[in-house]
Amino acid sequence: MNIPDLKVKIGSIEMKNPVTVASGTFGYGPEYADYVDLDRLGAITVKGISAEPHVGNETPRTFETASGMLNAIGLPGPGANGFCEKYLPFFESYSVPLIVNVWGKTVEDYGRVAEILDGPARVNALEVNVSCPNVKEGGALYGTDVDLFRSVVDEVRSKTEKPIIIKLAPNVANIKLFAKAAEACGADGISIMNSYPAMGIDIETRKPQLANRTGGLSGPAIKPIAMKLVWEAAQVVDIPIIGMGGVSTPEDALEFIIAGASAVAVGTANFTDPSTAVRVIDGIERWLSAKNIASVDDLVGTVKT
Amino acid sequence: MNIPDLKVKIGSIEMKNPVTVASGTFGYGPEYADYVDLDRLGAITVKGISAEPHVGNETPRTFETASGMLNAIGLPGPGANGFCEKYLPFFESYSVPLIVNVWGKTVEDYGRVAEILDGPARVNALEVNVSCPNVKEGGALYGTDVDLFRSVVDEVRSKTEKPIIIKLAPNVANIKLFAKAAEACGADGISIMNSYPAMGIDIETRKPQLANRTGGLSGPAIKPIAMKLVWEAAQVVDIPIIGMGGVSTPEDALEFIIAGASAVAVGTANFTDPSTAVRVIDGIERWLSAKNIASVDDLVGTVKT
Amino acid sequence: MNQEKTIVLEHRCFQGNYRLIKLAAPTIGPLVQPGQFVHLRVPRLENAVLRRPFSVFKADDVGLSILYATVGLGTEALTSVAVGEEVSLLGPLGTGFPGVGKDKFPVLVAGGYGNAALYLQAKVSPVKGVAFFGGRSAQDILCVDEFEALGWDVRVTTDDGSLGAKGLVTDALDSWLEGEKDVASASLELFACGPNGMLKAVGDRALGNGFAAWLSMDRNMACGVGACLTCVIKRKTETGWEWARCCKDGPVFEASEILW
Amino acid sequence: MNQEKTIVLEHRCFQGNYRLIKLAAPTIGPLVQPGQFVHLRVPRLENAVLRRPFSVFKADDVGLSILYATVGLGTEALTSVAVGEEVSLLGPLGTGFPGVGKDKFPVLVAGGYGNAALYLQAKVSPVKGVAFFGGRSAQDILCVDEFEALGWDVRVTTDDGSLGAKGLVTDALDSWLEGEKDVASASLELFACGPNGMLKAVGDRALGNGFAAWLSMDRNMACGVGACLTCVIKRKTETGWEWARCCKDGPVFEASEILW
Ligand SMILES: Cc1cc2nc3c(=O)[nH]c(=O)nc-3n(C[C@H](O)[C@H](O)[C@H](O)COP(=O)(O)OP(=O)(O)OC[C@H]3O[C@@H](n4cnc5c(N)ncnc54)[C@H](O)[C@@H]3O)c2cc1C
Ligand SMILES: Cc1cc2nc3c(=O)[nH]c(=O)nc-3n(C[C@H](O)[C@H](O)[C@H](O)COP(=O)(O)OP(=O)(O)OC[C@H]3O[C@@H](n4cnc5c(N)ncnc54)[C@H](O)[C@@H]3O)c2cc1C
Ligand SMILES: Cc1cc2nc3c(=O)[nH]c(=O)nc-3n(C[C@H](O)[C@H](O)[C@H](O)COP(=O)(O)O)c2cc1C
Ligand SMILES: Cc1cc2nc3c(=O)[nH]c(=O)nc-3n(C[C@H](O)[C@H](O)[C@H](O)COP(=O)(O)O)c2cc1C
Ligand code: FES
Ligand code: FES
Repeated sequence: MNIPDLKVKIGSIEMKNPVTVASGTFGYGPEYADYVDLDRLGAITVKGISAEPHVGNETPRTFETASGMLNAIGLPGPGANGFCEKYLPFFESYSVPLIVNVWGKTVEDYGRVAEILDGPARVNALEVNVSCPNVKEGGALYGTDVDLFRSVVDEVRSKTEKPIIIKLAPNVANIKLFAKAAEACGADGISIMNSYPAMGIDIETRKPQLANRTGGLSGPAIKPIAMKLVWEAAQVVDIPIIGMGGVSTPEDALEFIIAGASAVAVGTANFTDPSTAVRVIDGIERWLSAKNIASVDDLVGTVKT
Repeated sequence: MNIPDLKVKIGSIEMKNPVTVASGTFGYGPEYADYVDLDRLGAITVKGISAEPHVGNETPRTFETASGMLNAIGLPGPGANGFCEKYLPFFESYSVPLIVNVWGKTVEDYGRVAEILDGPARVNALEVNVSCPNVKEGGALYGTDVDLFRSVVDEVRSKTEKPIIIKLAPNVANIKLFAKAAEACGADGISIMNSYPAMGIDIETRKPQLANRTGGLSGPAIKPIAMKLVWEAAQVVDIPIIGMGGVSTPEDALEFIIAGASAVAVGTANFTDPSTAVRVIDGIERWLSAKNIASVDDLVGTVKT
Repeated sequence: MNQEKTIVLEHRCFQGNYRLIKLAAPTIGPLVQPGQFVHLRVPRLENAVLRRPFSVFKADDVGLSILYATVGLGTEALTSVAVGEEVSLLGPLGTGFPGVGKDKFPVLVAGGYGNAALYLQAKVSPVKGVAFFGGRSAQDILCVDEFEALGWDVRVTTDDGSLGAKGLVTDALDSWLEGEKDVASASLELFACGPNGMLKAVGDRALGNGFAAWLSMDRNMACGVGACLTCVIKRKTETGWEWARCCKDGPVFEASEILW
Repeated sequence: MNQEKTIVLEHRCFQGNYRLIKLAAPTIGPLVQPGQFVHLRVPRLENAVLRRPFSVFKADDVGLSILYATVGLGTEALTSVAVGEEVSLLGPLGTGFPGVGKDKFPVLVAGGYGNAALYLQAKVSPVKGVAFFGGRSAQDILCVDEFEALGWDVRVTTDDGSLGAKGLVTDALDSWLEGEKDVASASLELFACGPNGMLKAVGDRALGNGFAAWLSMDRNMACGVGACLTCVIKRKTETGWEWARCCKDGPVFEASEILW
């Protein structure tokens, strides 16, 4: 039995295995530290951070659905400087790569948060969440309008030397367009997918289940959607893809890798079972070993179509 | 306890209750007749029919996923004339309105199938499936390109006097655009949603789970996505909407109606339990009655946002 | 065809990875013809939208029983169903085996749970012929006693030789056919159920020797009633082929009909 | 905080719609502080991605027990869990009740399963004071005997008068407060758990009378450990308010902290 090589690279980040956690499902780092040896993870991706502190949505903020959940947390957070002060010291005692998820309401916002986070050495990469409405342009989404999308990626690219990973919005007719645009604008990687715009209504009160009315669907329910998007994007870009959407078993992770992802993120499944990410890592290693596959890289994108 | 009025109108069709079945999940009519009293349904919607007979995809054609399934049946069928010969006589002994789902590979195809089905009186309405690749324009989808979309709706409208219901594709950034276009082109109703483009891969063989590689995700998993699309479309059109995507209980149906649908279709849940549609009808009636709501119409679009 | 809420009367390990579940099904039970199946909703498996198809092993006026192997999500969840619980069935479904032809000598060929699909056919057959049972190892060979009790001459083969002859079930069939050369092939009639590879091999023997072979095919199913066109199989026509539905037009097809 | 695979030791109807489940939890049990909760994964509920939070009713070195009402998908599925089955817990979670202050006279106010959240607090309290239990009807009033056995003076109110006085629990509290006017309010300390409306009403009494009220708040939760920001509550700050996490900073908050 060989010991497979689990290492993957996203830009300049070396992940010792292909498993990170999905932004917003793992807090800012310390929250799960009692349950998970953080240094076992390939990387930690923290909750979305903007340049300024942000208050987020009213409650209820989440709602459970069939094999999934809706969330409309609304990106509350301490802002980029607040994050660095409050949470970076915590990470000094860990060696795990730190990916900070960032967002903004304007193109300049995206630039500012990238600029602030370009400073601290402990921040290893930025993941850029483009599923936000653009307040200046009347709410069009950065993630579904390819021109706005490019302007965000360009801006972030110009403000940081660190690897940037663009997290694509799933609700587009043609994901390839956005994947290629991200690569062309100098992104080091792509994350697919964010939660899918969705809604639930309480029939007794006739009110939406979320204070924000609509939210994002995540969990096993969306895995087949994410799989197709990863597969399509992998056909048109050379930069690595982080696949996510319903990963809860090693088999789910392997499926994303075979579809074309270089790494995966565990999101909603952290809530079901905080040890999911570690279980996924161990399972990938065992499976590769049993199949005598030398490395994760050898599996990436090997789907036979 | 009042006896609520369950009747709804879609164009000139009078449905005696707001529940139909989703195209492709209920065959051509006879298949479920042993399990369901067809005349209990508000309408029957049959499998997609094109102008000419069509062979469909290789197998495997379906695959089960978390709270859902993938399908890529590939629209096999006897063609419009074949359908009329083989199946219309069966419907003579039933009074239930018959909605025929139609599709084509070219704009002219759509016109031809509409023209053929404009003839027989027993065909009460056409539901136009626009989630098909346009072979002439290199595979762009009629359902995700608003210009192609308009050309299909215009063509079908010009070829039939019967009510036409346009079945929107879900994988678009802005469903309102398509809903409004359908209404502007003279559609009598809108169906939301078709199954969502998705994929599964067998990690052992590394082959897609479907012979067609990708397919459509349906079932309870997608209900929250469908709910948001119905809610959004209902804000911009006055024509009735048939909501579908994961309906398996009366509560699901009521949720769609509150979101803005005038009727619903039961799809994947027919496979789980062939009596679902009848259970949904009975449940809607009981619920309206218990709440003293006089009619389904009084509930449509009453979500409090 | 009916939809019936049945009650679990008995549920136990049968052998190896196989379990037997017996259901009170007074509506469906009496209607079952050999080779038909039921479409079962696994209780409490809330994340599964599809039923699971199983051949009817035995049936009578009280109900029916199923012999199943645990292979995945649904069959594993099924193992936790307790006596007294309710299980929804659709059935009996599909077109099963025809009666054994007049003056024909019946031969059964089964792999794994294929025995379950053949038991009723073996029972009603007016002539009891030879039955070839194959499997990976001893624990995949089911119900030998029961077929013998019906009067069948059972020949067992296993891949690992742990029971009966070592080899493939078709090897045993071949040498038997060789020995029976004097018997006119035309007087034989085969009934088979098992993995696709085995069915194809059996079909090839039939075509090569000019006798009929009725094959019970296994295809993934969604609706089970002919509505969804999931389970289709290529059936030869005069001009080429057409799709036939395994759940409705089958699961039993005559070997010469099938375009492999 | 731990994640532990526990084993069901006991599971039975407790009263009315309430059930008691006792779990062998040697790691979590000994750590539980009054007012803390556990986050439970309902076995076999495969279509649910979220755990369910429950207050710890009783706890010791062997394990802990939970008293729960069946109200939806998860709690209904929980009822089918059998003795001997495995149940995954995260816990003990959250910031529970503080110890009863020196020289304070403790008053408990509970609605429905609120009694479960208060039992451990009642037990460790050095002074046994008055406990007000409210509910819709007799069967919603839990564990009166057990609190009395600990030495508490239990006063019951029900909406329908089927047990104790008819009316709201806060009515009973009000008239008691009225009678105790001579007792300096400042010497009282309230501990409450129940529906939000009740908690707010109790909090108002505390603010109005100048004593502290520790309220165990109920919010929908996803992670249960402070990571997802689902369960937030508005907590007053000098300049306005901030979000506090019910699962981590709570579930117990002092009434004057909360911005309703
Ligand atoms: C007509 C017919 C008769 C059958 N009779 C028996 C029998 O008597 N005993 C027995 O043990 N099995 C029988 N099978 C196979 C049985 O249906 C599958 O083993 C079972 O559906 C597997 O379900 P699962 O959830 O455990 O597996 P999973 O692989 O988790 O199932 C996922 C999906 O694939 C489908 N599927 C998986 N394997 C098969 C298969 N081999 N055939 C059809 N669908 C499959 C399931 O129905 C489900 O939709 C029969 C199949 C057919 C078509
Ligand atoms: C700190 C805390 C302690 C609790 N202690 C107890 C207890 O001791 N006994 C008891 O019976 N109940 C208790 N509850 C409430 C209990 O968590 C809910 O009744 C339970 O989650 C309902 O789950 P369900 O699947 O049956 O309901 P559903 O309504 O089907 O649940 C759907 C979703 O909503 C959530 N949810 C629904 N109702 C509540 C609620 N009232 N509070 C929080 N989340 C909810 C569920 O967790 C789930 O995510 C407590 C809640 C909290 C927050
Ligand atoms: C509660 C919650 C909060 C989330 N917050 C963020 C966020 O701040 N930024 C972001 O880019 N994605 C966020 N997401 C999306 C996830 O990172 C992930 O893309 C999505 O949930 C799909 O993965 P999953 O199915 O494994 O959860 C959030 C998801 C959830 C469930
Ligand atoms: C097996 C299968 C076949 C389908 N065939 C068609 C079709 O022919 N035409 C069409 O417009 N939609 C077709 N659909 C989509 C359904 O009509 C429906 O829009 C979708 O499944 C969502 O509803 P559900 O979640 O209730 O199944 C098919 C769906 C399934 C599962
Ligand atoms: S399974 Fe639906 S047609 Fe056979
Ligand atoms: S439930 Fe996740 S922060 Fe409280």
